Amino acid sequence: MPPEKPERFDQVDWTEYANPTGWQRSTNTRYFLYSTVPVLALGLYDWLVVGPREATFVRLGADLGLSGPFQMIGLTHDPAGIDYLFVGTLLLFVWYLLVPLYQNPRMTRYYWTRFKRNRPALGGLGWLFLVFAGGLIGPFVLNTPSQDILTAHQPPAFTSVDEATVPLCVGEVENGRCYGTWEHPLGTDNTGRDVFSSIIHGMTISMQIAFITTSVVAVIGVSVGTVAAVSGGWVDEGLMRVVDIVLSFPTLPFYLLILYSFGASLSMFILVFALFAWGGTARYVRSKALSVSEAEYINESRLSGASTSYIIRRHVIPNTASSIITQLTLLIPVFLLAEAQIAFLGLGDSDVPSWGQLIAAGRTDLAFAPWIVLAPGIALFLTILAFTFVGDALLDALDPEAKTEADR
Amino acid sequence: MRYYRYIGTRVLWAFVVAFIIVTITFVLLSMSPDPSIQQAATQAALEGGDPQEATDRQEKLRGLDEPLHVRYIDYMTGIATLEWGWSEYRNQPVTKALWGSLYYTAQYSIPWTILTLLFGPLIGVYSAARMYSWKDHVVTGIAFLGFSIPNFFFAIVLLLVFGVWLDWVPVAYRTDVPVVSLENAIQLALPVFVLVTGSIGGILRVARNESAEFQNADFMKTAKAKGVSPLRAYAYHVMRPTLVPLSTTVVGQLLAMFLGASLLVEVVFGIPGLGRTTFDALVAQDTNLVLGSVLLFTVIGVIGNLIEDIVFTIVDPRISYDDR
Amino acid sequence: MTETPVLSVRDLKKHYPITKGILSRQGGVAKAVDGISFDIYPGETFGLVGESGCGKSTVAEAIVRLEEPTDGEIIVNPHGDSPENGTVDQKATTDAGWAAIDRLQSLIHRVPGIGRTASSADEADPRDVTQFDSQQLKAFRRDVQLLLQDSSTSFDPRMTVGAAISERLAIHGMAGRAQRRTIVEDLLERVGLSATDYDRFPHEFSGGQLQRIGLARALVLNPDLLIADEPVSALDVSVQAEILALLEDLQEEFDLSVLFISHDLSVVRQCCDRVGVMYLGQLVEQGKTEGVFTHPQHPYTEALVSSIPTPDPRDSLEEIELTGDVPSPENPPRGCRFHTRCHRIIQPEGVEIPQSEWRALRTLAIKIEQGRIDPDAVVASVVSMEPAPTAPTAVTPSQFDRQLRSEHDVPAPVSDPALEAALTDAIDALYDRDPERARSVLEALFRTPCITDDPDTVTVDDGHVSKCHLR
Amino acid sequence: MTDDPNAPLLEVEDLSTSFRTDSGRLVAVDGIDFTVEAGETVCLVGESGSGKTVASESITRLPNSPPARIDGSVRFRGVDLFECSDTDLRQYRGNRIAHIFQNSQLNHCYSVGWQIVEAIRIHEDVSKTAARARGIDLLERVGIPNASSRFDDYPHEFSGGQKQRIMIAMALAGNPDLLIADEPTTALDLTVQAQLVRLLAEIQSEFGMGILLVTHDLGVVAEIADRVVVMYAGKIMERGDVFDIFERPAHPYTQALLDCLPERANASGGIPGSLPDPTARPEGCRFADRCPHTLEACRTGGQPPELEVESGHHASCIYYGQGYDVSVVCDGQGESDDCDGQDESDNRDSTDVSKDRERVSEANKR
Repeated sequence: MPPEKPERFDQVDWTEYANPTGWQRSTNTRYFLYSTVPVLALGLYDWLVVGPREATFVRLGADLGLSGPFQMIGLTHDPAGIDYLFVGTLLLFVWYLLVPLYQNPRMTRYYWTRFKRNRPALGGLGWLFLVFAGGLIGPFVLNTPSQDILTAHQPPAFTSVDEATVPLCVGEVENGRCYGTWEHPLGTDNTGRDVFSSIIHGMTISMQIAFITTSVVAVIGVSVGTVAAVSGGWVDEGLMRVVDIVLSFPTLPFYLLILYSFGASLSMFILVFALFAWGGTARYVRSKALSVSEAEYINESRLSGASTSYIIRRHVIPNTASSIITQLTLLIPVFLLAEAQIAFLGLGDSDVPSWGQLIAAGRTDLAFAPWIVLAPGIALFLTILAFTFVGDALLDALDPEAKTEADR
Repeated sequence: MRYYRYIGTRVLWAFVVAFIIVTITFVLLSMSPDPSIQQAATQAALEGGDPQEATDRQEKLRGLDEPLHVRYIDYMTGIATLEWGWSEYRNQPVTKALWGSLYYTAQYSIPWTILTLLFGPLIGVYSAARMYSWKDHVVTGIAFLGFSIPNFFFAIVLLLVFGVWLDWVPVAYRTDVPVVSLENAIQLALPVFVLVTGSIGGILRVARNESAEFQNADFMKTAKAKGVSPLRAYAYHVMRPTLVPLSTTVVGQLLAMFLGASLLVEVVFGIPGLGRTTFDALVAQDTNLVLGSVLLFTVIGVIGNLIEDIVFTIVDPRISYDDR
Repeated sequence: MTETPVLSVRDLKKHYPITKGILSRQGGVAKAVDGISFDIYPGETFGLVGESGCGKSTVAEAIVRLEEPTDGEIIVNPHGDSPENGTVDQKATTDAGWAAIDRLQSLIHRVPGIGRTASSADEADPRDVTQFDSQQLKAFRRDVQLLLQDSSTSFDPRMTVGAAISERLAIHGMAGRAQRRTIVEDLLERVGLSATDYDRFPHEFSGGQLQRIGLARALVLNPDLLIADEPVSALDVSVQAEILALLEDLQEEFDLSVLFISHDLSVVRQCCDRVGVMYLGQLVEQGKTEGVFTHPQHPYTEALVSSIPTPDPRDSLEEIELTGDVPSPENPPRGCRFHTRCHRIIQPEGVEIPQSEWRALRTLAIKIEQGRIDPDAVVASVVSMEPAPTAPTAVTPSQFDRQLRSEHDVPAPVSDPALEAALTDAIDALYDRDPERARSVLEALFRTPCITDDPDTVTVDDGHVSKCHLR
Repeated sequence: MTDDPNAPLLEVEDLSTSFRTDSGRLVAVDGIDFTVEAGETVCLVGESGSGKTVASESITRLPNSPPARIDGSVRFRGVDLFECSDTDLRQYRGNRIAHIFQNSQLNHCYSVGWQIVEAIRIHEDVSKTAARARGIDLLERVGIPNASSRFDDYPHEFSGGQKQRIMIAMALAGNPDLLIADEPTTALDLTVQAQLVRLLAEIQSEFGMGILLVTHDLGVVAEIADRVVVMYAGKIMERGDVFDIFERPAHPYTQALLDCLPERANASGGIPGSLPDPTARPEGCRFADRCPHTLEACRTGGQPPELEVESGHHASCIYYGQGYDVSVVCDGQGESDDCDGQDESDNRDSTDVSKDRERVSEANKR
């Protein structure tokens, strides 16, 4: 370093600057890595130390000598593998989406004003925020709904059913009709589980599916797509042929085959669907990356001496990101729907209280207790609708081509 | 000439894809425990026999004692020669069972596909022409609703309303009515409606977005300056280029719908088609039939993608056959 | 000129392989740039002109090795012989830059060159860009900068312009964020913008402003040579003038050499000291701007210069019309590359017919030789001309002959009886669907140096060279 | 909608076109008048953002409405096109008034033959074969080699210059009385440009049509124009015949524009400043902010009326009105007969805007 820094470009003596070879990881990547360490550590601890029937946090509390405080704040949970994955993808989401948005307030504001114009999407975003918050906080606040055959088929608040359909009416009974109560705002199902808290727990499942599958699809799709676009030649050809196969894969029937052979579980569902859903994303990312890498600013950057990996990270991926995000947003409903379908067929993981599971459970009682089907059905419908609306608005708000259209 | 060679390559490639997917199913099956063997073992144990012996017998019966590559070759030749085994659950050859169910699936799939392909692009282009008017909002709103409402849920609700409460349609599907008859049309109305609402939204949306781009394209100005009427301009100059991007998504969307939603819809409406057969086979643990239907879905998927490729080459004159 | 050139391009070639079919068989090469040589001296502006597709942009890309040159040498001499008006610290800078390259050159044999054989590296000039390894290339790319035509696409839409400029400094190792910002803000002001523009995004600027920013970005590493590829083509004439004036000022201030690539001859004439004219990957003429424009030596230059529209309504355009299309660089014509369109093409010995007739005849002959005439299409157009429906088989040879000649403006008969006989013969052969015979008949007849021999580059006067048989 | 063959070919009066945008109303064309006669070439000159393209397209109401709003009147052989129904207007488009655009805007999905046949068959009830034969004729006329075999090729198989020729062929399909060519040669090579300009001139002498050429390329203007209309920021700055404009430019904007040309002796370094914001145009003369001769009076009121400089040569600049020293804006324009309209304008007894307007439109009709 020179003692006094030149302040004009023609005074710079370039020999004094060491020729940097490697590029430092960006700050966000560093923070992301730091923040995954505790999650990984806890996961390892869970895997190696905690017994199969022990709740992780109870054991952790005991090991750390903090059982008291842990109990006090209600930290007695036993996260499963999928929960660790979920937290990991959430961190990905925070460090690579939320923080960059915060760091670029001008751009964020610009996109936000464009996004805001789409009212339904704004509503959709609100609903998604509710689902997200509910899914994240709900399980810590509400207990897993317990079965009680006596309180089965309770009607939702403000409605009533014939007393005969209810084994034991929790609320008031007037004129032979059982009225709903706030104890079960959305009523109960045929085993007496509270529909409202089932839906809240279903939110967790939905969010897990949404975040994990999308992250896996994003990681595989973006890597394959950019590698194919950047390498070209036979690498490109080969990868695109793989994509062809992935795209031709009949995922749902194939999942049924797997399920038939290995049994059902939510992780298996996420795995199979994520592994066979990235084809479209990869193809899309490739075409976007190709068109971006034809842009002159890529050449400009290369000419200034930037390495290929630098260009990919700083120019190609940021410029394809908006299209990728849009595409992924529109992919999420597909996963949610698939899970619900499988659960509805009774082929899902019966331990997982998903919305599809609830719809399936209520189907036989549809004629006299429609809320069991309607409540989760509408929740599912709204969520898918919200994702679709948001995706559509993002398409308009983030697409640079649409931008020129609007500015014209 | 180059065109036919291109098509030839694509057909060949479709076979390769099918081959690879079938191989994957084989790997999967050979990795997993066969339910029928376990069943035999349990049966033997319950009946006081030797479970091990029963397992071996069952394995021999199914040819599982052979070395892996022999089994693989047998498997592949069996599939290639359409000898897909015997369905224990249906008590008939798998191919025959599938063929029989395909008959029912086709009855609602064909009208559904035709309706979707006909109305999706039309409404999409119409909606783009009236962009941001209330008509457009209504159309896109309905498209979004149809697209977002889970099909099986929608089917249940519709069946409840029209079947149970209003009693306009039969609740149980009847296989004894003639294909071309009012009864059949009535009982297929709901499934077709559910599927069309589900699939038309996506196609409509692509058609709307793409044609919105084309209706402001430069060549539309040329067409207008030539004195082309708006109707003709939309029918020829907007519709045609819209078909290019549309052709790349339509097949995918219909296939996804076919593989997923039709299964659900068949289960809900009780149509003894492919989806229902697959489901029943799964429940009845009929390996051959499950495998057979997965294979059939694979074949349909591969053919669908092939059609997509070919349609794309037909609609886009700019495609270079050397590039792909 | 006795100075050392900043850049010497020697016999530069860039051939693109053309692949065909799914197995990517190589089906020939497109000779985008086929052996061109020129020098650029310190402080001068060298113009490279030509029609689109002549390979002029490929030259730029090959020089900075955005495209790997197929053959040839590109010798750089970053410090050149700095003229006296160079500032002291600038001289220090460039000297130091050169020292860095010297140091790096000692590494050249340790780091194997990319895509280059070691044997050729042994004899090669150490300053040859085509032999540089990645380290040298990076240093070289500091000294040579490219300014592109369309600034609206040459900026990352998601980066502020300040970040886009200071990115260059960071890539070359300047880590201090504040220092980078100071330098860039100073530079923005010097190209006529304000320091506060640092935080604005490209879409907030007009085309002319963006071209200024592009200039700032190209200058930020203090290069010796600026390659400007159509820098003002996308701009309005008033903005064009502004940018050119700015470029001139900056060139003087920082002693820049400029390689100015453009298809706009009036701009080139205005701002270049010397100019090279490209046609189909070759330099057909080169010399001082005034010399080339006032006394063009090559027929192609002549045609180009005559096509410049003059903003004087009394001076009506009497340009030389170039017939035919630019041939494909994949299969350039034998002999002189321009002979397929040349209006001064030399007639064969013993033939003397009007030049326009000769030209039309040649154009038709070339098409027949290249098999580009489809007899069936000619028959079809005869049929479509007939008032009554006619069967294609009913078309007579004379109808065929007439149609073919009228489509190509060839008179009937041609003034020279020998040529007329040969042409009739060839057309008859075509009518009989015997293109081989047609070709051989014509080939035997047209023997002129333009078609058979590649012309040498001839010096006309001081530094003015032309590649034509006529000189 | 019967034409009056004695009426002027095209009369544009007080044409305004504005667009609804997010940042307010964008007035692209702000009340302009001009005429085009049969057989003459009028050039509408201006830089990007001057509104010249929008003005040319508004003649046949091409901009979509909304967002565009087009006011004023356009009379074609005496018929007011803006009073026509859409159906009637379509009888004019392509048939009587043809357009050519920049970058040959052909539909990539159809063969060029299909598009030419469409253009023919929209206005004429002819068989497909007949239309095809005529299409091939037209392609040959505009210089497409092997027209018959290339008739069924797609636009992407042609070069830029050839596509523009095809556009011209398509424009000729209806044998139009007026050809509106919007930057037909921009973005093409000089040699191709020259060929196209020549082709346009040839066609004009052959078909005797009026041409309205919209361009920013003054070289092309000098080549082909009979009369020139200079636009800046939606307003007309100056009009006159081509010699007036190039030899005795009256308006400071025209002078500055010509000085930007590298070929001119006193070439300048561009025009300082930038176009006024199209959504909020300033008071007074549009060019006041960039004009070297701006007075206080230039910044008040609207755009000055078009004042006569000499017969048939008008400039929208207050210096040509009474009480201003016209030599200020005429200095240094080289030729001695500069501003010879000076006396005339000084002698005028009226600064009445409406009279001036009348005079302008009279001059135009002539």
